[in-house]
Amino acid sequence: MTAAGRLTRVPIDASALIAEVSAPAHGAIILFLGVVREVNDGRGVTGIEYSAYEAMAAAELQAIASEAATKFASSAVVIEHRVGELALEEASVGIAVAHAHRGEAYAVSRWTIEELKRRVPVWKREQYVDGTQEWVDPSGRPATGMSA
Amino acid sequence: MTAAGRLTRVPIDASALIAEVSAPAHGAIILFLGVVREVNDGRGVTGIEYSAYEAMAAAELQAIASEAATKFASSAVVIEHRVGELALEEASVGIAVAHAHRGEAYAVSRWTIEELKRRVPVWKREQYVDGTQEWVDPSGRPATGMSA
Amino acid sequence: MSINVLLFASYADALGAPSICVDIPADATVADVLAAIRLQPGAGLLPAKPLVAVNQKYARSTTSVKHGDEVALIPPVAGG
Amino acid sequence: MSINVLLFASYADALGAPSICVDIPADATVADVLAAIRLQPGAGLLPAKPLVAVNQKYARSTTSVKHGDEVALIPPVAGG
Repeated sequence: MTAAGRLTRVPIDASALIAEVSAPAHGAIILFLGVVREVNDGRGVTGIEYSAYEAMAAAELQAIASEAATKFASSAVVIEHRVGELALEEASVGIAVAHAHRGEAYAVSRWTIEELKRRVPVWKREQYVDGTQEWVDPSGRPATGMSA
Repeated sequence: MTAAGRLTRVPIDASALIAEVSAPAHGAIILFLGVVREVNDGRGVTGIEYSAYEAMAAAELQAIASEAATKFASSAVVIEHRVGELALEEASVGIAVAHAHRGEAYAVSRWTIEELKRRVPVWKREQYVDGTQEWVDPSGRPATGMSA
Repeated sequence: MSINVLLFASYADALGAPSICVDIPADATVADVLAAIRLQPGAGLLPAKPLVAVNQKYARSTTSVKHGDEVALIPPVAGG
Repeated sequence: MSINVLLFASYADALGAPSICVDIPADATVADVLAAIRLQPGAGLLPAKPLVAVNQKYARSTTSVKHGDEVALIPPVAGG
């Protein structure tokens, strides 16, 4: 069964991810894309730099894909997370899942993105319209009190 | 706000649907594809013919997209349903949704496919490996007792 | 008056045509249309209460049907 | 023994480098590594209990750290 997770430096190709999970046994395919949006916490964003502990992030992405494909039997899961400088509307993460039935496909997709956000060592530094930039801490605490 | 629903006779273009809902305000995009699979209710399927009450189906698809975009404020929704002869692994329906946040995007996507299955006048005739074909009634009752 | 009723999928197969013309009273309802269809050859294969759309919207048995309305029988839908 | 500790994102900014070398006892644990890092300039900007990975797996403060292990401080993750 297809289960792959990896980092990429090039734009995420939605069609390629879909093709990778497609198989005659699957009746539903779901592609999730996380994309850079123009506002976060009320501040105007012009772009985001994603960086990662690359070896560990790649291993965690692969582990999550494998766990998802096991947890939801007979599903196919491919995860790609991009690193580098991203512009507005570019995808930072793409998750393609396929399953015989749509209920399971939605469940796999949702579980995978939540797990990714919980444990994959990737960080983002947002660039704001006022020219400043800041590492984002999703927990809501300032990452270190630093604003570079 | 983007809200479109339509029938198509040509293969569904996943990338085009994604591009259609993409906008700087959205942080999450979800594409759902319903695809022809090789087995249904234990019978080997070789292909499916989709037909529709075309004018009403197009109107219902547009209505569902508009309702979804209203129900889940500030979401973008594009639905395409294909009619004609489909082979295994081809998509019969594509639903692209975008929202600022992923929780809402998943909710919109799921609501839209369930609503489509409930009310859009589209029918499918499955072709089986034994050469027979049959109209499918998802309610589980034989459609008319006929098997053509 | 006579009215044309659109048929699809298994219902078109059952009645052997993509539409049939039936006679109904001038102040008719969906129930009258269904009663007229029951008289057609092959109608025995239809369920007891098939869904009906009038002017491309789902209708009730009490919905009125006027001259020029677009009436359709809707088999159990199977989209997606 | 001395061990190299990988730093990322805001933590690399705080300590001014993508990695630092610290001295720890031979039978050390993650807690010893953190104590040694506390002595570094800029370490005051780190949270009280930063996450640590040993050999690319999340570790506890009691996880042992041997010569040759790959140790990293993990800022709050923000992928997706």
